[in-house]
Amino acid sequence: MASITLPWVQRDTEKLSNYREKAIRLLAFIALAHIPIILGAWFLLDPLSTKPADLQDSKVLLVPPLCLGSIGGMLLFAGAAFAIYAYELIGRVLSAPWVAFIIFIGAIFGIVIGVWLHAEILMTVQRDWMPAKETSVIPFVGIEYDHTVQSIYQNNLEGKSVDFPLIGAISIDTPILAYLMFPLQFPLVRDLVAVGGIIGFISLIPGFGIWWERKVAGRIQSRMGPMRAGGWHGWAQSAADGIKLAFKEDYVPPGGDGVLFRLAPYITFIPPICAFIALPFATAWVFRDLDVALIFILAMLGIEVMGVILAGWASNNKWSVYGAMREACQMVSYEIPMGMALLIPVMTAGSLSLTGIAEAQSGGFWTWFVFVNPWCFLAFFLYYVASLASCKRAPFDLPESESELVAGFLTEYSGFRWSMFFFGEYVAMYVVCGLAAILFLGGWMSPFPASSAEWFIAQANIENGMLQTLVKSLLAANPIWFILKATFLFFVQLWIRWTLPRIRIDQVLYACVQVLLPATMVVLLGNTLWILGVSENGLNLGWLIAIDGIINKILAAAGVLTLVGIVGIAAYGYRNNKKLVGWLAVDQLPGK
Amino acid sequence: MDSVAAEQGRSLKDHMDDLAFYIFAAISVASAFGVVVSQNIVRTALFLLGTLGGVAGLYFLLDANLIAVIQLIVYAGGTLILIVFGIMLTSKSPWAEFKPPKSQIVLAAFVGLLMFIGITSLTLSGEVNWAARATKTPLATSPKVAEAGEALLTTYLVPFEVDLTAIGAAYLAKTEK
Amino acid sequence: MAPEEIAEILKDTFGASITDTEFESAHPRVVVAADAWPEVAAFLRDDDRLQLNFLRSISAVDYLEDDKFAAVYDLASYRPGKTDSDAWALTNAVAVQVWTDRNDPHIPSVAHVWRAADWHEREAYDLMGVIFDNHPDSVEGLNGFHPRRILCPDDWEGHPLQKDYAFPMEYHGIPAVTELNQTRPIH
Amino acid sequence: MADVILESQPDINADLSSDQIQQQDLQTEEMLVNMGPQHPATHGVLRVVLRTDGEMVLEAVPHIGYLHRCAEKIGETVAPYQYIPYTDRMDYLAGMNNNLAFAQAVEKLTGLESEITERTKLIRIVFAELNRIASHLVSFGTYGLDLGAFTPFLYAFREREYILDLFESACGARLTYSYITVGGVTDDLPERFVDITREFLDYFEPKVHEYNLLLSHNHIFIKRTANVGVITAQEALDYGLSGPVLRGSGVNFDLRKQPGSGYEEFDFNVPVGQGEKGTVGDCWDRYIVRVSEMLESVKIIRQALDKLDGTEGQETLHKKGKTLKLPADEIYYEIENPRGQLGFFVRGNGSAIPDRVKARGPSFCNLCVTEKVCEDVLLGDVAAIIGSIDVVMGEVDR
Repeated sequence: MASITLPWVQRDTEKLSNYREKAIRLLAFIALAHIPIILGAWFLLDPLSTKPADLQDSKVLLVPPLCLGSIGGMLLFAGAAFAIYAYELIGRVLSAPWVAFIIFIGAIFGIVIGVWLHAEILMTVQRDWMPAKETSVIPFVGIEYDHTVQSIYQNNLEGKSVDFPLIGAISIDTPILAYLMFPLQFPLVRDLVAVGGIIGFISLIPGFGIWWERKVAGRIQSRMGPMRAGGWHGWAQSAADGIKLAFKEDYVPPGGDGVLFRLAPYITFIPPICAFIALPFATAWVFRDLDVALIFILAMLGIEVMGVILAGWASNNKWSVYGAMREACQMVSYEIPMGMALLIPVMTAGSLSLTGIAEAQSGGFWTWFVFVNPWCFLAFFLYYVASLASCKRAPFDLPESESELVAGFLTEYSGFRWSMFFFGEYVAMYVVCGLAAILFLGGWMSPFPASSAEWFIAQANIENGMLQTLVKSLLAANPIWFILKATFLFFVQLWIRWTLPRIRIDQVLYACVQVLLPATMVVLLGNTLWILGVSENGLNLGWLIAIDGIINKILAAAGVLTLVGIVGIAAYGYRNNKKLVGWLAVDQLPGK
Repeated sequence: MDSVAAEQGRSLKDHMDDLAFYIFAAISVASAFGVVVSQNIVRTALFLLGTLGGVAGLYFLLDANLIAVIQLIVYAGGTLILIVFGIMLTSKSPWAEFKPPKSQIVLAAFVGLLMFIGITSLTLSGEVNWAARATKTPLATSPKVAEAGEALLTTYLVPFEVDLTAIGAAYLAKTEK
Repeated sequence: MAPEEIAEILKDTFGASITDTEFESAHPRVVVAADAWPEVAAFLRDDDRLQLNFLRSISAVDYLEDDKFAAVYDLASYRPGKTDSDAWALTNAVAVQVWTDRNDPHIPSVAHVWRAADWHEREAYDLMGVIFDNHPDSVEGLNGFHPRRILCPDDWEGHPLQKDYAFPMEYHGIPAVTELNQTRPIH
Repeated sequence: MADVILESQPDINADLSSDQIQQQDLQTEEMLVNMGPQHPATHGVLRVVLRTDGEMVLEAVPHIGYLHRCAEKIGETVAPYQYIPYTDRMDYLAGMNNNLAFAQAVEKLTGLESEITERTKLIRIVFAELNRIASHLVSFGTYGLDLGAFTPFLYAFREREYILDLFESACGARLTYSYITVGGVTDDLPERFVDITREFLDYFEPKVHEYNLLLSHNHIFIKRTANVGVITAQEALDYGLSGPVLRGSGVNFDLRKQPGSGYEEFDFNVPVGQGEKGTVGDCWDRYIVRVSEMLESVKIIRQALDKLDGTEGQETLHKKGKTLKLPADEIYYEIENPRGQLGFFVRGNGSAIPDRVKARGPSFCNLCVTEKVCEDVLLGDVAAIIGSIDVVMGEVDR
């Protein structure tokens, strides 16, 4: 980590170093202060005693915060002190080629597997071993809780063990399991865990999205994109940008309306995150399975418009007023075609809830709604174009068009407020792509039919429950499939942005009012008639069903072809890069 | 991760519900007051967003999800943007003041007072058996709402049409001039 | 058509106002009197033998020693080829010079003949001080109307390209001299 | 609603610095917007004051002079061979062409032209055409940027890097070369220059077709540029436009094709706007004329390189330029610069230092048409029109 010292800035190193000394000493002191608490708690509460009589209510309530919490606190502060003490070492480790990637991917899979394991144990404990269900009330708060785990020991179930396919059998004797399981019974705690998971995933999106966009832009423009920040392929570029933006000057234009100027980023930033409440990652993986999830997400994207308009309006700058005006025309006019294009999969699936729609596409990739009938195929593209416009991307990025309006409504924004706008924009992009993935590409359904999972299990006759769920998730349904599809559509948005020029505001409105809206209505009508003709209790026209089958096969084949085509061209391009770009160009590229 | 442990903690859920109710009610009333009092037109638009959002929150509390979402889309998403769009077309500076003459203010205050007296007398007089209504009768299970939703979908499209034509008209009218 | 023939045509149509011709130099030109210049310009453009439809440039030259300004108009006629694919030809390239007195330099503007003259005349006024009368984009100055300045700021005094131009010491508080004891900025 | 006072139009030419304009601006329906010196769509420091009503631009008045260095005054104080570096800074994207124009003007004035050897003429033509390709690459890239397509800019600059490397190998500089001076060129070609240039040309030619696929025939690009900013042939001549802007309007006029331009023995054709995608003389025509001109320049350079092989060992040094005496005469000489006809009016008075030097910048003349073209267009089109006229402010302000 080269430390850049600017010659004219007198860095009095010793003043700096003793700040570091002071910080390390303070953190170490706080870490050590935890030790008496830990010793006292462990000695008094003696959490590991195996005598079931010891597991009273008070103990089960007090052990998690006092015993476990204090250990956690000590480790946290000790870790902070170590991090400040050996930051060069950490820097070198982090910038080693593969470490960053492992941490990044490991974190995602770690969270997913941790949450899944926790839920599995809780279910096996509650389903198999919980005989009687007594409940008592927490004194002053008046909240009821059941003695799920505690009852295990009163009914002396020691010796039982939970067998995991990879880790092997974990015996349940250790009461520590009680302390892990106990808080999970409260719906509030479960919600907090879910919120933690969602916020974690959401903050990953812009971090990863911005870095990926710059890499994709680089590759399209025959350059490398970020290569320096954080070692391997500049993985920490977004983190670096975030830190930089946080320390920028907090500038509010004098003439404008300060209150609205500061409020606008929140109105653009919060609705897309709220949209994640209703966006299901898998059948059980959804925060609130609203029956109106689809329209709820549309509503949230509608409110985002208000934030952008206020931003443009409050920055007292003619260019941002233009940006705000364009924003008002564009996003509102595109909500209607987008809303109607979403109705088509709803109609084909016959249910409004997103999980229901995804379930209807579980019979292998040819049952995905994109390939089901020609009208849904068109609806997918209509929806995708409308979604591009509604989150201000690619050919429709007029509100913040750099070359005409300086930066549209973002002209006066800088620093952290500016990054909040971008945070909101990337999250909105992912919500829109997630919606498209669920409605048209079968969400968390794998390309293989659901029945293939049972067939495979029968063939390989796997008994162990965990392994079965593993196979089922691979062959039938898994949140990772949803993330893959949504990320692919996210990539297509990036791809479009760096190839197409921007269209004019009157062309945007012409495209919407005179092209997209009538087309969506026609497709809506077509789809209703098509379903009417095809479905049994409907007209049940034989010839139409036959045609439907053929078209389904053709579209499915087209889908496979495009996927193979994209991957093939990318591989071909990657392999003989020299011939395509021209042998003069290659050796000019930096890095590598 | 959801809905595995059966819900027993009655008091916690109720605590949260009451708290949420008071918050949403407070937001709506405060923003409504803001709409009336504020001079700066754009701020009135923002307060309007606050009112509509608060009311939508109340609908959510009553488990009337569909109506809440429609409220959000049609009012907060559509009509409000139309109002702000109108504001932007007419005046250019962020300090566009909205100064109604004195006589209008007096008239408005009088009508407001009249309404206020009417409603409070009704609530306090006791004919309406609020207690009976207070128990939250769970609305019919969600699917029915979904069907109602679908049926409504075809009707609520009409405000969308109005919404669109209004915007289209606004834009075309502007270019004609 | 050679410049001499053009001079002949001009002489027998305008007679006295073509005061002088200069052909031995590398830049053959015809001298025209200032007051008759707009008619001559219109004639040069509209006459079908000449058709000088392209004004290439207007250069204002400062003759300090004989106390005169000269505005040199370089004109040319772009004629289309026989068929569309043929190249256009540049014929009748000729220069016209108009003298004017140095302390009261007035030349009638020809912006109505060639639209290109508009900016060239503004630049000639801005840098050299030659005032072009009834210029389309003129401004009320100290002594009557003059074309608006194009390169220098609107409130700039003096015309930089004049030989006897005195460099200003500062402009709106911005010192023209950075070295301390300099009386006159060295350029 | 508060009534909006509809006064007369804001006076667009009023001195905008005073705050009086601020009041006037607020009351009226229309807005005065400063597409000011600092704006991504104006290439360099050009300020265009737009009188707009909503999205429609009713009137656009360009204000120039922000890059005015009074190069012509300096011309009266230094000898011609010392003035060459100043000509570099006028159109800083086509330094070689500027040097060539001034050098040839002075050579014609002093009669030094007869002593220029065949090899010098060929070297000058090769470098002028290479610089034309580089300048058109910049205009192609920035035009894509103006319309929101970021990628062509990178490809254009990647190709331009090789041309700049060639220039650097010949004269050591990448932007302001001062390589072509009065009396010849500063020094001879490096040894493998001809082969490397041929390699570059073979590499570059297919790339132009790639650009056409990427941008020129892109449907959105056509929608943004066809039928936008139309200039008829008559208006172009009347406004004194030249170069690709003139040829875009259907006037097949190129100085290199006129007799005495030194390009007689090369055969190349002159691309002219035919209104392929819209009417003749729209932004797309001007753009496609520039892109196809690059291919023509490649042809010229190839023929020049073949001729160059036969002229080994000829004298190219510029000794004579230093001790030159200018006759008491004047000359006006123009050559075909990538942006149009760059003309130099040089008047000597017998001594070594010229009496008057005037540069007729093509961008200066092409820019005066924006006022007429940018009436009743949309805001997005103003960027497209100014981009299609391809203005370099160094040349406009001199």
